[in-house]
Amino acid sequence: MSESTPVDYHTPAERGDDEQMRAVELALEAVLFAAAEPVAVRELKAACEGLGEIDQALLEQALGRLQERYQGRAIELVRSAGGYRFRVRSRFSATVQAAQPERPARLSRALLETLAIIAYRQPVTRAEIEAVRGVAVSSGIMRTLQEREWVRVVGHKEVPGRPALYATTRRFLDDLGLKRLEELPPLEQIRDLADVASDAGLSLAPPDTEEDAGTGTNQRLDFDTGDADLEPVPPTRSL
Amino acid sequence: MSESTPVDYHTPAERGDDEQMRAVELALEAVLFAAAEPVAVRELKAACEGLGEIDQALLEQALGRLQERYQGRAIELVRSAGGYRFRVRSRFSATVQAAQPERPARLSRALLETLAIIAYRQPVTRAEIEAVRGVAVSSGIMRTLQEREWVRVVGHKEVPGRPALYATTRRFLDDLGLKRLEELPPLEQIRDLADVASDAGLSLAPPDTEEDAGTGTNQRLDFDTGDADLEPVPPTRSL
Amino acid sequence: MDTRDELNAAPDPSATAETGADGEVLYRVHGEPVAELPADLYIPPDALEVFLDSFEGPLDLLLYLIRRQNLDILAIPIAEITRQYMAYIEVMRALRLELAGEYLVMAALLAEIKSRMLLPRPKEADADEDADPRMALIRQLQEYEQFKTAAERLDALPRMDRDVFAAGASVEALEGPPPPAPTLDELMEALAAVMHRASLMAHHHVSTEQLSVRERMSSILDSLHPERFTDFVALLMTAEGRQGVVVSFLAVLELTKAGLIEWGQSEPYSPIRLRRRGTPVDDEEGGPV
Repeated sequence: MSESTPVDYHTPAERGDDEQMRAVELALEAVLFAAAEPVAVRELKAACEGLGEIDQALLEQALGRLQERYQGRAIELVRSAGGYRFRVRSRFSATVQAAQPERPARLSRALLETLAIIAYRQPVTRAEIEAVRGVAVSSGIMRTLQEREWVRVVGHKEVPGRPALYATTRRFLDDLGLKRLEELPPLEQIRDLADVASDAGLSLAPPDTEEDAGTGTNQRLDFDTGDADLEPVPPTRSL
Repeated sequence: MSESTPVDYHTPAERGDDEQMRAVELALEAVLFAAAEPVAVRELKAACEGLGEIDQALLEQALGRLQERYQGRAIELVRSAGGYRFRVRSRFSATVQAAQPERPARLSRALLETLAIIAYRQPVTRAEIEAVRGVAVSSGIMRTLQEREWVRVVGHKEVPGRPALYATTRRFLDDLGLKRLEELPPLEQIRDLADVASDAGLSLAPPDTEEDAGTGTNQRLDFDTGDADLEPVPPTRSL
Repeated sequence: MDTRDELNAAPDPSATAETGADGEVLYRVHGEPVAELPADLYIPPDALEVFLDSFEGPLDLLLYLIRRQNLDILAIPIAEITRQYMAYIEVMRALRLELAGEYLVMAALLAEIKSRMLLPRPKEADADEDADPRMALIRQLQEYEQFKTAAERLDALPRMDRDVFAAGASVEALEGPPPPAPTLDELMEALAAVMHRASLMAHHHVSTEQLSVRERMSSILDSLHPERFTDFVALLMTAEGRQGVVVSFLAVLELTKAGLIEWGQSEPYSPIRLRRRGTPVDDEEGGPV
C-alpha cells in the first residue's frame, strides 16, 4: 500500500535539519518508550551521550519535535513532576479500558481522605491526620500509600516520640499528571466564623498550630517536593 | 502533498482513505502502547468495537499502516507468538541503557511481591494479584517479568474481558535454582516468617516433600473436590 | 464524664417515640443483613436511614446528620443533632455492631456541649469563643469537611492506570549484565510482606495449597488447546506415579472449578476429553447446539 511512501515522516521544516537533531529525537523516543514512567531531564540528557553537545535548548527543541510528531496520534508526550512520558491520549482511555477490563480497585474513602490531608498539609504526622479525620488511621492505609509510592516519610517531628512526618512523592504527582502540588485543586475555603460569631473578634486560629493563623484557607503547598531536578521549566511551548 | 500539512502525518496513500481506517489505526495504536504484553489479534479486534465492521483484511491493513508509520523511528511494531507489540529497536538498546545508569542492582519490592504471588497462586490474573497485594500492579512490572522470562501468559480467564492468566516459567525455576515449584517453602512457613517479621534466623529451606506420601490427599484446596464441581460437562459432541 | 452513663441516658424517649422495628424486617447494616432487632429497642425512624450509609467516623456521621437537614455547620442545633447521634449509637450498640471508640468519645463530647449550652453564660461573653461550647467542634467539622471534599476532588482527577495510561514499548537484549535474578530469600521476604499485609486486611485468605498442583494447573492449561480436545487420561502423567496422577487430577479439578477448561465426551462412557475454555470469537464458533 505504501507505494511511494517515503520511509521517513519528516515534515518540511525538518528537511534541512542536521543529523544531530534527528539522532537526539530518536534517542529520546527510545528512552521515553522504554521507561513508560516519567523520565527526568537529567536522564534524557544522559541518553544523548555520544550525540555531541546537548544543551538545554537543543533538548527542548528535540522534545518539541517529538511532541509534534505525535500530534493527531493516539498517544502524546506529556510532562509531569518526574519528567516526560508518553501516554495514551485521554480520548482513547475507553478503548484501552475495554481492552484491559481489569479495572483497578477503587480507593477507599479512608485512604483518599488520608491522602488528601497529607497532600495539603505536608509534612504531617499520623496524629495530625487523625486529629482532622476524628478517627484512627489504620496502619494498612499508611502502608498502602507508601507501597504505592504516593507517600513517604520525610523526617521526624521534634516532639516526644519523634513521630514520622509524611509527605507526598513525585510519583503521586506523576500518577495524577501534575507538575507540582500547586496544581492540585484548591481546598474549599472554610467559611469565616466571624460572619456568624462576628463582632466579638473570634480568633480563627486552628487549634494545633499557633503560628499560622488562618491555615484553614491557606494551603501550605510550598513544601519542597524535590522539584530540584525539574529546574528549567520550559515555558509552555506553543506547538 | 503532505508537505503542506504539518499537523497530520498522512502519507499520500492515505489521503483518500476513509475515516474508519484511521480510527482503527489509532485505536490499535492506543491499545498496543498501553498493553504490558503482546496483544492477540482477537483482542485487537475487540478494541475496535464500535468502529464498524472490522474484518481480518482491514485489521491487517491498519496494522500495516501502523508498522509503516514507525519506519525510521526508534520503535517498531513487531509480531510474536502472543500477538503484536511495540518494541524499542535493538540499535537503541544501548541508548536506553545509558539513560538509566543507576540501574537498580536489586529488583523492586513491588516486582518481587508480584512474582511471589504469581509463583504461589498461578495461574492468576492481574486483578487477583492486585487483590492479594492490596495495591495496583503496574504494566511496567508485568512487562519486566515477562521480558525476564520469569512469567508468561498461559491462558485467559473466561470472565468478561478474558484477562490473561500468568504463570511462572521454567526459567524462573532455573534462576532460583529449583527443580520444581513445590520446592518453594510452603505458605505456612512464610506466614510464620511474616509473623516474626524481622527474625532473620528463620530457615527458608524447602521442606521435605519427598516422604510426604500422603500429599495427594491432604491438599487443602479452597474448594470442594466433590463431584458437584464436575457436573456441568458440556455435551460438546462434534469437535 | 462517663461515656456509658451518657449513652444510657440517651436517647430521650420523649423526643420521637415511635418504634420502627417489628422484628420481621430485614435490615442491612454495613452490608450485613440483620434479621431481628431486639424487641425492646427504641429506634427513631430517621436513625434507620442513617444505617444505610457507612461513615468514616464520628465527624463524618455528624456532617451527614447536619447536611441531610440542610443545617448550617456554623449554627449547629446541638440538642437535636446530639439526639440523632445518640440514637444512631444506641442502635449500633443494640445490634452489637462494632463501634470505634471514637464514636463514644464524640458522644461524650456532644453530651458535654449540650449540658454546657444549658448553663447561663455571662452576658458580655455571649459571642466569645470560649463562651460558645460548640466552637471547637464546629471548627473540627469544617476542617473535616474541607478534606472530605478535597478527597473527592482528588479521586476525580484523572489517575494513571485508571483513567489514563502510560504508553510503553518493550526493550529486548539490553547489553551488559541484566539485574540479578531474585534469591529465594528475597522472594520469600516479599511474599511474607504481602501475607502480613493480607492478614491485616483480613478479607483475603491465602490457603495452604500445594504448589505442585498450582504448577500443574499452569502446565496443563498451557498444553490444552481451545480448539482441540485432549484426552483426560493423557494429562494424568502416570509416569510420575500415584502422586503425579493425584496432582494432575487435582489440577484439572481446580481448573474446572475456575472455569478455565471444559469437558467433553463424544458419547457416554467414551474417554473424557478436555480443552481450554474460550473459543476465539473470530476463529471458530465450534459448538453444536
